[in-house]
Amino acid sequence: MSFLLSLEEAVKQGNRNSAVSSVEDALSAKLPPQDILDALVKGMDDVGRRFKANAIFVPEVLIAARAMKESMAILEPVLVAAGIQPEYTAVIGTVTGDLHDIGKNLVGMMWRGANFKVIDLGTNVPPEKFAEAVVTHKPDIVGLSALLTTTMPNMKITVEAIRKTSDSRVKIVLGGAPVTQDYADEIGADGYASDAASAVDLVRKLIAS
Amino acid sequence: MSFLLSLEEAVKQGNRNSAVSSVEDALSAKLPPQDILDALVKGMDDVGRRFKANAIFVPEVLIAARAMKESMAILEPVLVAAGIQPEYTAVIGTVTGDLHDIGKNLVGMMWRGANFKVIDLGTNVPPEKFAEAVVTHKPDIVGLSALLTTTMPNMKITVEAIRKTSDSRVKIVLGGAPVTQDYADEIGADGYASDAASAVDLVRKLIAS
Amino acid sequence: MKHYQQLAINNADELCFGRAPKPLTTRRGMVIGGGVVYPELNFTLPAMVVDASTMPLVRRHYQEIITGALKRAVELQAPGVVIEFETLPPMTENPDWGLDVVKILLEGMEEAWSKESLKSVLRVTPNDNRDFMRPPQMRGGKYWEQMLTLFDESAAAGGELLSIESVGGKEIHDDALLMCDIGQVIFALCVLGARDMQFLWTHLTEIADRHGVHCAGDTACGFANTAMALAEQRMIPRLFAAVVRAVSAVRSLVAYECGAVGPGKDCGYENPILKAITGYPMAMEGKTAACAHFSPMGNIAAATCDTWSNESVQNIKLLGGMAPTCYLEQLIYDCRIMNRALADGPDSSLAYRKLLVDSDSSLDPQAFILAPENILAIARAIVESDDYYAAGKAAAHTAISLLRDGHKNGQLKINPQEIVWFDRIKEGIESLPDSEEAFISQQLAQVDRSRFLPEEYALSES
Amino acid sequence: MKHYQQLAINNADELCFGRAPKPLTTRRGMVIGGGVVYPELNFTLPAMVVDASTMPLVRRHYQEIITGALKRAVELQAPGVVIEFETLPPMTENPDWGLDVVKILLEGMEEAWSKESLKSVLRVTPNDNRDFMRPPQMRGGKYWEQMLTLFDESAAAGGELLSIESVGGKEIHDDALLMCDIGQVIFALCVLGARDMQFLWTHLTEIADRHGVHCAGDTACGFANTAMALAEQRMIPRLFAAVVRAVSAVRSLVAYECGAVGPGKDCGYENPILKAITGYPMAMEGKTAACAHFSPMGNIAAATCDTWSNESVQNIKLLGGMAPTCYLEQLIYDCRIMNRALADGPDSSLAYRKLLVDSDSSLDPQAFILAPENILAIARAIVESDDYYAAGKAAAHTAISLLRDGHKNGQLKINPQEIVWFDRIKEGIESLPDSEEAFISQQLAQVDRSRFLPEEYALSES
Ligand SMILES: [Zn+2]
Ligand SMILES: [Zn+2]
Ligand SMILES: [Zn+2]
Repeated sequence: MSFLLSLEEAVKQGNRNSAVSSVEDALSAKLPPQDILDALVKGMDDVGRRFKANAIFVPEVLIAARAMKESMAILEPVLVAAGIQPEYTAVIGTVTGDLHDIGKNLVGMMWRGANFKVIDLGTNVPPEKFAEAVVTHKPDIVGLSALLTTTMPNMKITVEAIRKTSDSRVKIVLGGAPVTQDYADEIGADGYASDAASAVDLVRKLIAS
Repeated sequence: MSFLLSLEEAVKQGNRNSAVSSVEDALSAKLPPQDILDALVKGMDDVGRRFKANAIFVPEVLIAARAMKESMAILEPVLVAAGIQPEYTAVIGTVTGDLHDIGKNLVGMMWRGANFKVIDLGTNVPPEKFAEAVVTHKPDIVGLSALLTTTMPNMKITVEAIRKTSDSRVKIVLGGAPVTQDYADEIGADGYASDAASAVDLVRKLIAS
Repeated sequence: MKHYQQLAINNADELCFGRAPKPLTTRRGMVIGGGVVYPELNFTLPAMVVDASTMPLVRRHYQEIITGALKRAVELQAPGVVIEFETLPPMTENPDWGLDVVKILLEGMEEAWSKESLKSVLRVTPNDNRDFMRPPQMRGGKYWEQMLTLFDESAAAGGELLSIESVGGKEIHDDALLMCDIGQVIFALCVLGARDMQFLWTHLTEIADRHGVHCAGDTACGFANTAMALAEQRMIPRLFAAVVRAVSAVRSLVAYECGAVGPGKDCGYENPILKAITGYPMAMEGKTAACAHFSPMGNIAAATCDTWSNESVQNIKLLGGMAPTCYLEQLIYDCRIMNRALADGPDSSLAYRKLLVDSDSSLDPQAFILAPENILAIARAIVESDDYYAAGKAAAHTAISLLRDGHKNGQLKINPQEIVWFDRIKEGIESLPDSEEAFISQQLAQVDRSRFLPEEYALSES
Repeated sequence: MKHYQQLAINNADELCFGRAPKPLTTRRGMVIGGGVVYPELNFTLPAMVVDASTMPLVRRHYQEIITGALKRAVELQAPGVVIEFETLPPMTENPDWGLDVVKILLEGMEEAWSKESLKSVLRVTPNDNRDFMRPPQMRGGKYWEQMLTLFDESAAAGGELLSIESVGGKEIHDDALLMCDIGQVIFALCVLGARDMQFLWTHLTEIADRHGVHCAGDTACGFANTAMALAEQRMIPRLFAAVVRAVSAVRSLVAYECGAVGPGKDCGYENPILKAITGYPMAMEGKTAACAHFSPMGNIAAATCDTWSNESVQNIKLLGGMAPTCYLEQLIYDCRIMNRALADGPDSSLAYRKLLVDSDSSLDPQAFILAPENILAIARAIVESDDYYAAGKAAAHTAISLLRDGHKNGQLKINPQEIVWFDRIKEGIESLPDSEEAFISQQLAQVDRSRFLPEEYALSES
């Protein structure tokens, strides 16, 4: 098996030791860093697909994600040197007044698995902080989460704050129990995902459009 | 028993023959037309109160209303000659696209019982027709009814059409299954009644304010 | 046309949920009335206008409804699901729009079937727009044509169960209710309503036969459910609403005489009477239709159901999920209990039926007449009558007698202000003429003639 | 502090809805657990911001909710109603706002009592804001002070049942769930959670005693219900969620050890275990809480309930009426069936309980462990343990063993992709240290220490 195939396999299995050593082998063999990255992403893609098909659960995805993360720690300097950037940058957070964490974390996990650079602002994040992060990180995507009917209105304020920054390119997507596609349309967000598994496809579709 | 007391009693009992002859007696006795009217309204008020307290049902109210109506047929020319007007004029109708009748009819019944002049535009009434009626009849109140979630939005359009007429004094009130106080506030209506029995109080409160 | 002269179910113990003497098998193998109660999901749009410009959004809503609901049905391992699509007025007026939605629903159902083996069947219920004309034109004109087109195209597309809440006679019935005039109620239901049903359901049977689908049934929704709603708001006596319910069975029965085979439509609380007469399975709704209307028959309505429905709920988000999905979950759990009892055998089913019946029957007249023995008594009065008018009178008379006896012997509680209505209603019934002919002339002389066109009901002046 | 060493209910036939060995009598004479199941209504605001400027609108909503719901309860002749007010975060942060709403609700309840003789009782559930600080400050600071103020003032105003969904340990538990790490789950629930419960409920008991009201109970909502929600979305195995549920009973039990007397809070699906141990009545929720969350335990949750709740629904309009009123109607009908069965005697109650249990128990692990025999087995494992850690381990071990046996002998269906988790979970449990001391050191070395402050749980470094 080639280094790249075994790397892909190691990520699928969530075997971090094997993943790390495969990356090291591939780097020693002077394989192009983009190819090594592609193998990692391919492995995670497969994990994501099995997760979406309900064949595996979150812990299995997290284990694979950890293998990917440790591999990336070695690979990243090489990618940077080669001028290769993550596909997309995303900022994510739960809006002000709301402490709910898990939905946001799951989306972050899915995005990282798709090799997005994810900046997690945490929970109870005021609109200004989202706007600042947009200015600082120039993300392609901002993900907003809310679980309460009484904090959902803060999504509107946050969208307004983000739209006021100079970055008009950024796509804003929403998620959380009280949120609907109608609400996303109403407040001028770009998209809505009803579950973490569909959050990657949503973003890819939005950016392509 | 005085003519006026027996008139009041006849209305309470829904006895139209007795009501009519009491009005005739009172007129022959040259009692002031306002006093005769007050006796009628007092009788109907009592009926309305018993209805609100669930002591009697709609058919009993309708029978009393019929006694009042026949009495008014005799009294009205005298009132007109004396320059006495009905307390309020109301226009009522079900909005366009909606055929539901009963709720509107019950409100009309309650308002007539309170001696409002009621112009019933029927069901499936377009916004223009409401606006026209406001111009023509100069009502104090317009009542809009809708029973479907898909016709409720026509209340908004109707309110806008009415507000565009020169008559800024008119109070618009809403009723119907999908309607709420929040919705009334949102579209700039003046009030909302959750049932026919409270529609009289609502209007009196609105006009007083 | 069939005329029922005896009951399909004579023994109260055989009038139970989940089992009908003449079950209906769907294309995907659901056997309705064959020992399993199926959930029947109904839904509508949230507050929005339906027109050409909003149709993309309308489609998205129905797409979301069917996908979300069936996904949950799979999770909960439902044995099958009936989906009812009741159109909104513009969707019957523009049959293409209605058909669009029919196809979206059928696609969602096909996907759940092919991927997850979830059985389902679509009931299509075009909304009856004929009274958009005042007075209504019942036998021709654009509203009639559009409605038949939608029935025809829906059946061709795969809509397997055809239903409607037809409105013939409603133009008279609304006022009859507010006046509690039992004569006009019988005129609206058993003269106008029954004649319109004959005309309408003969046409629907033809359409169903042409496409190999089923006429399911009609409901007195605009009549007896309006009475129920008025009674819940204490506008009219509950006693009167109960009597209207009994009379309404005469009208709804006509669909089966013309060829319908069930399941009768959910909001027909008169359906148990029709099940006893025809032996066909029936949809019912009760507590889990509180999203659509309050009801005094929340449990007892389930006692004889073959599908169990939520009547209608907007596609809006509750905290748990979209409302149609939430309600499907509730229906599935209600059905699980009945299906468990059915699987345990007749003793268990009857014991559970008894709980359902006893929990409601003493608290409200409308519930009381749905106790199995009372259903049979009313059904019997109907089949033993010679014409619809006589049947209506007999149903009304039987109902008020059952209620009076029930009250006398302490089985039925009545609000004190209702007591006077025992006599009023009874006298109202007893003062009606003997023959249908005399009755029709009497009513034609009394009712507001500006409201309806006798010729639209094949009524000639006498 | 009491420590339960034996069960209040030893015989599965005595673990049934409507009857608890130690019923609770309210000021207006409702006897919870005394032979009648009461509906328990919950509600929340529609989408809106809560701040000083919107408080008039907030008040109007609660006013509308209580008036509309109790009016319907009178119509339906409910034997009594429990009203639960769960505050939203700003209402605990501004205790005056929370208290405003408490008073509005109490006034509505008083009016229904004085005018219509409708019995009701208020459960006040301040929301636990202590984790607005990260890491959470559990034993002091403004969030703690505000919360105690609201409890105190609500009790003084007439809030008779005090509850909370406390969050001690949740800062560790969320990640433990996503990793399906049973060790961290037990650490969060039985070490952090249990210690926080002791501290918190000692204070609440003091408040309740001062005002002559009752500590009702806590729930593992943020823990085991999060697990349930994740399992429903197929994020984590249902088997794991079932084991978390069993462990969560150890934490929720602490409230009763500190003086709570029930009814345990609705969303605690671990409550049947606590009823078996303590003998106190319990609130439960199931299918009729689909408005708030989906659940695989829609019917079986009712099998042992003493009040029956809808968990939460926004004050929005459904077609039938405002959603809280619709849900109260549904709850009342659910309760009517149980109360009918109770009135018919133990055979009837047990027959209905069997239907509720059998309709769900084979379809999901979380439902399976709620079968009365399984409840007793888990409860027994808990009371036979020496400390919370041992109890958590024993509960987990008993649960996974019951599930494995159930699956082996065909009583429990499991999705194929879950099968590997039998071994994973079992091995996870068996690899844990014997003593609590060893366990705590192990966990303190493993968990993300930036997330919590050991001193807030009176945990010293070892
Ligand atoms: Zn209907
Ligand atoms: Zn319906
Ligand atoms: Zn909860």
